Amino acid sequence: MDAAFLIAAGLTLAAAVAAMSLRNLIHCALCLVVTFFGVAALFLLLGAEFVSFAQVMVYVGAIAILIVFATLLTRSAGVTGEPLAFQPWLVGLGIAGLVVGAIVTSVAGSGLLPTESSRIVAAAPSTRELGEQLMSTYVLPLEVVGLLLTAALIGAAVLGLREPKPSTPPPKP
Amino acid sequence: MSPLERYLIVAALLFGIGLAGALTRRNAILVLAGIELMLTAANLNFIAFWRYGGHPADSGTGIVFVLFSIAVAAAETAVGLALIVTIYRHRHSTKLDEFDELKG
Amino acid sequence: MNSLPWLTLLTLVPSLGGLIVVSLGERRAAFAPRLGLLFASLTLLLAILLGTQFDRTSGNLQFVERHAWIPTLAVNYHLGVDGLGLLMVELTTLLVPMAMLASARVNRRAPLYFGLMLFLEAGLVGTFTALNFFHWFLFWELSLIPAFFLIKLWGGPESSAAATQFFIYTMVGSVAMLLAFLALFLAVGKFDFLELADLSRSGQLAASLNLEWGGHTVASSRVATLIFLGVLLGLAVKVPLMPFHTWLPATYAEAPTAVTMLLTGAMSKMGVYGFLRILLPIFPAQIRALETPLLTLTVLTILFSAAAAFAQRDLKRMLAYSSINHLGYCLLGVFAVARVAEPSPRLATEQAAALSGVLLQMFNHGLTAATLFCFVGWLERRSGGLRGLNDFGGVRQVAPVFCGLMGIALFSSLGLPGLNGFVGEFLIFKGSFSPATCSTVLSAGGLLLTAIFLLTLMQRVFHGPLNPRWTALPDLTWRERLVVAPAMALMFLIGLYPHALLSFTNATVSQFAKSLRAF
Amino acid sequence: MNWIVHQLWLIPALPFLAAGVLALTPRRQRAFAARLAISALAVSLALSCAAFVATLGHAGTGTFRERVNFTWFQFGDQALRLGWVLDPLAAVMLVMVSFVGLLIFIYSVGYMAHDANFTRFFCFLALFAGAMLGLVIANSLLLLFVCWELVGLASYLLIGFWFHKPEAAAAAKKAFITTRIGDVALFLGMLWLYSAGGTLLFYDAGEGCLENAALARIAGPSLVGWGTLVGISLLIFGGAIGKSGQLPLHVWLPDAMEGPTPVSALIHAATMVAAGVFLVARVFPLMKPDWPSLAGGIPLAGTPPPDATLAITWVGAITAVFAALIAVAQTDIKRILAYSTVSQLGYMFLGLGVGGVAVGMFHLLTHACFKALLFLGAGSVIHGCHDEQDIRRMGGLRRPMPVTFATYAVGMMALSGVPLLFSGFWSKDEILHAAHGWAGSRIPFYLGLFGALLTAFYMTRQMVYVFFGQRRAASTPPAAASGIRHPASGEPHESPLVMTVPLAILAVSAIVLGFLGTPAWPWLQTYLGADHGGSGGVELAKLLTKETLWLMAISTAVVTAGIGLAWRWYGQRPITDAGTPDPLQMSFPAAFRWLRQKFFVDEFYAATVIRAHAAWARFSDLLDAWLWGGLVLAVHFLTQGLSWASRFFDEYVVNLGFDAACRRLRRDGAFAAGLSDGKLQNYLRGIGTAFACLLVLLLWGGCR
Repeated sequence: MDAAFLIAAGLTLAAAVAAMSLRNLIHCALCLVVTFFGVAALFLLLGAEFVSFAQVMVYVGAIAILIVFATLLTRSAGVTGEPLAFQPWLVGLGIAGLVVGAIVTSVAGSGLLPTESSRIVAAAPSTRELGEQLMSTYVLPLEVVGLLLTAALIGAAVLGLREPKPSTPPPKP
Repeated sequence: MSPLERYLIVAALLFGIGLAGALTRRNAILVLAGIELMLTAANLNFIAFWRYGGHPADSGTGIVFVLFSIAVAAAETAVGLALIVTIYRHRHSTKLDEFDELKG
Repeated sequence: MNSLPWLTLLTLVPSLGGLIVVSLGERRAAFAPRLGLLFASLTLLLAILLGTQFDRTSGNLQFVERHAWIPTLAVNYHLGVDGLGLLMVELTTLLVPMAMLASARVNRRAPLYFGLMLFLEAGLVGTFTALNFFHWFLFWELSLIPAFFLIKLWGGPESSAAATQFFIYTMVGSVAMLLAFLALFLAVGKFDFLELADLSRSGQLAASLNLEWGGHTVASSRVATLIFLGVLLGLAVKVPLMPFHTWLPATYAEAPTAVTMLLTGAMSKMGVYGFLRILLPIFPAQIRALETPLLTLTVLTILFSAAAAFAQRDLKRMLAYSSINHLGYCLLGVFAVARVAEPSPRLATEQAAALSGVLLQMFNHGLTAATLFCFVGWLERRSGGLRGLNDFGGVRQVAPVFCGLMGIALFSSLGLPGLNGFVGEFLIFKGSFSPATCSTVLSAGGLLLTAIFLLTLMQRVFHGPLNPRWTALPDLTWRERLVVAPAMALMFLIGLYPHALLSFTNATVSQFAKSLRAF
Repeated sequence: MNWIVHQLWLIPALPFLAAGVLALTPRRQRAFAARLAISALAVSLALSCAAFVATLGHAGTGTFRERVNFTWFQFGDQALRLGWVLDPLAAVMLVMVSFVGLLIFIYSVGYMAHDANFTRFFCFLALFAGAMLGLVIANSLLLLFVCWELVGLASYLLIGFWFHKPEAAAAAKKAFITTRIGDVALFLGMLWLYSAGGTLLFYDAGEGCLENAALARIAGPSLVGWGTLVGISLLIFGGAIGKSGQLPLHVWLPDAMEGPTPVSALIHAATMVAAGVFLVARVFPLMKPDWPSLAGGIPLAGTPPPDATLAITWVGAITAVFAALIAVAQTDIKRILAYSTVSQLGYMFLGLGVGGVAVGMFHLLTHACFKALLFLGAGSVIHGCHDEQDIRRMGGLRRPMPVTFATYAVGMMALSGVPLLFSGFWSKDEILHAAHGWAGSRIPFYLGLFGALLTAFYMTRQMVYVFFGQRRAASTPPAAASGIRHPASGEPHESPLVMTVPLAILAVSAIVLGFLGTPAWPWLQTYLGADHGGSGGVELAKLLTKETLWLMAISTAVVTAGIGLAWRWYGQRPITDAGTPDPLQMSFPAAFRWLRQKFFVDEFYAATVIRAHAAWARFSDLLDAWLWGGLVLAVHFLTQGLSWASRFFDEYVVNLGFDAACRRLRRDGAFAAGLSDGKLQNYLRGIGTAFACLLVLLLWGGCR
């Protein structure tokens, strides 16, 4: 068990916990950024450089920033005295624990996983190869994803447009 | 413990943390963030299996999959956050437990 | 033969008249009686013309109109009259104007009243001229509907219940009859009375009535009997034959007088007409098979109704029972005719006598009973709604003309020779005596019972000391005398010179009797 | 053929026509009415006489019989024929009816002078006469029946002429209905005869039902056929019983006294009751068929089997005595005569039964005259006493009403059978003679004698009561007295000429008529075709045979005894007070009570027949109301019950089940909807839990 892995994993998990539990949303967003970096490091450790950088760019560069913007737009940044958690939050934790437990148990007890001896480390494909594959084998999924992204873009734009003033005041919840 | 299992367990923990956040936090944005964490955990699994899965023939599948996944996640986040902002505009709140318009 | 569609015209004129009169509306209600009378008289005129065109030497159906209508269902528009139909048409068309005149004072919804009367007339004439079951049944039911509303809307205090009873009773009978005819249709695919009679005569009808039921073959005779019973029920309710008569007294008593006149005068004849037109030609074997119970019922009808009439205290109910009694004689004749099977010249005479008697009795009873109800109606109008047997007394002192004329009608109903009632009854009894001696002898008791209650009526109402309540009872007006004058004249005419009527039916009767014996 | 045969129909037609015209005549045309009716009947009388004369010419050469038949109507291809016949029987009846009728008509002008419905009265009288004349000339049982019924109608109208009196209305009804019982029998007999013989014509060139061909056809060569014949005869006789007031249908006749007196006279003398006797006489060949001529082929020929005359004889004889007994105790002047009529009709039937047509008809003719005389006399008395009818309140009328007294005395003696001079003696003697010689039994003869005794007795009693002694009008009547409505007022007076002249004429004929049929000169018998073995001339020797003399002596003795007894009881000690009980009553109170109450026949009928009829009527009505009506009601309730059941099933089973299911569904749906509470994280929790459970399941379930 090498130190790099431990550090990366520890950092990732710790940051994730912090991101999910801190009171201030901005802090949460920052911790989320750290988590994403951690994950990117783990990708690097696993030899997937391209994905690692894609991770950093998309998650850290786009998603985290989006979250920060959203936080600011919805003015949820300030620390209020209201409870953080959805009541009863212990149930939520319990469920989450149950899921983790189940996964971990299954991972640990599974005999299907390849053992270390059968480990064959394939040479990581170069970016060029990756690009060729994307443009040949996976061209259709790529196009679909492109479409999806376009749709999401338009959808987000439409949603974000300021609506014409409603004739009636919005109903109070 | 094999390297694969290690990664898997980290991914599981990460998933669990994301899930816990999504389940417990009131703020919609953080719930979205929790979901992002869960997606990331899944991505980690993909890469781990790509690395240690024992299928040498398909050299790029795992990576491509993760790339797509990231794209989808991005789209999801974009739409989700747009929704949150719109809702906020109407209700002046991002507290999820205050929204139950869709209840039966 | 004339190319004019006489019979269609006969049904069309009153129907059209009815439509026109109904559409008058409340504002022009004053015209309704006159317009209604106009159309009724027009129909009567047509009927009289029909009578003059009628070939008395032929027993065949005349003025036949026959057009295919719904070929797949073997439904033809088939009209025609023989002596029987003609007699009934004349009776109906005669009675309707009389009833209209007798009901001159209709205060409520006069256009509807007179319109319904005309519709009723159309239905009756249609029934008496139709030769295909399909539209025969249509008319049969059509006549029911105006009668129902006439009773319900213009009748006495209990009229609603009476009308409903009348309707349901007759409807049940009609449904049974309809089912029976559908069964016949399914078996042989024919609706035409004449064709069915031909089939029956040749034995094909009986042969084709085989029924498979759950693997068992039901004997065709049993099926035929079942069908026969269905038709019988429909007709027996209308006539009525005991024990299907209970609707009649209530209905006759509650209906407005003019409607009662039509009910007893014309509608009750539909039943007997059906017996003659349908049952006798199509089901002679079945009648013969059930002869004893049928005759028993007939005798019971005659005796019980005559006795029950004596127990009545309401003049209308009394006359209603007397009506049942008189139509019982008709059925006696019908069943006696059916009993004669073998062709012997002596029995042929009996058959001809009974058939002639039945026809005559139908006409006579229509005339007499309608006139009697007319008189009771006038009495009721004068007394302000009273018509109990014991409400009057000594009326003859203040209203001698009324009592004299009604007395004539009563004696006609009683079967006094010289008036119309006797000839028919004599012929029926003469014709029934040989084939059905026992029933005839018992039925003759009905003649006595009839005399008893009719004379009791005269004694209580006309005679005795004058009830001080009625010292100012007006006698018949001239208008009223004119209304009954034709009926009175006919009573004497038929009583003294029955040939006037019988000459129309003789050829029909001969042919009918011959075809019956041809079995 | 004589012209009169063809014009015979005019005889009934004229009175009918008069009746028809009078029916339409306004009430105030009184003189016109009387004149029209009387002249019509007078012409009829003239025609009848012409007819009678026509028949006389052939008296020697066998029976004169001419007929005209015609078709009344056709039914099918058969013809129904009617006709009229002129023979001695008809001719003599025609003359009698129109003669007596005419006198009664004339008399009525006086009697009814003050009645408001004078016109109507003559209308009905004319109808009555016309119907009777038609009945007489009928050559068809059907035509006879038609006229027979019209006679009944006319009697109904006339008996109930004073319809405002409840008794009159009831009596009219009773008369009509009682005779109708007989009529139904006659009707059935007619039907039977028609179906058995094939014709209703009496005489039709050998084919009529009274001629041998038809009779042989009916009787056939068997006893069954003979039975048919007897059955038909008995049924026809049933009609005669009703019309002629024989036991047991005699009850209407005394009640018929409620009509005006001329009507009573007409009914009792000329028309109604005579119709029954005439009917039997007319169809006598049917009643007593000639056995040998029919029995040609019958193996059991020999003594003829009993025929209907047996019944006729017995009914007649019993009625004669029965009614005479009742007459003894009556107090109403007309009722005494009424019962006397019943009794005399019994004699006629006895005569018909034992002696044949001639014997019965002889008595019918003589009786018609003297009974009309008596009734008109009684009417005169009633008229003179101002509508008093109770003989106990008359008395001493000899002096104020001499003509009436004299004529009444003639009638009384004729009825009683005072020997030699009076017609009743000869005709009654004729009957007794025949009864004495009857093969069947001697009892009818003795009954006849007893009846003669009673007749003499009650007639004398009546005479004494009415004409002798002194007036008793002033005193109060006994409470039990019946039929008293108009207390006498004023002095009795003789009736006007228009009433007394007919009386005188009738009195003369009551004497003269008897000589037409004495044993010495049995002209009438010969004329009517009876075989007396005489030459037709006067043979005094016949009168002097031992048997005849003996019988005449007996009947003289009987009559003398009757008159003497009555005189001893009533004449010797004149009754001075209307309230005094009858001497007979004092002697035999129990028997007298029975006689006074007419043997309780009316009460017996009231308790049996009438009550039975009422019960039957009520039963029928109840049957209608309860059984048939109940059945209908049951069907009604059954239908309603079914509808209720079906409604119940629909509402509480089907609907309720469905509702329950729906409600459950809605509740569960609400629960399920409640589960999806719109809270995002709850969903997420669910998914998570489910995922975990799934995984646990997979692990445990061993997805190896």
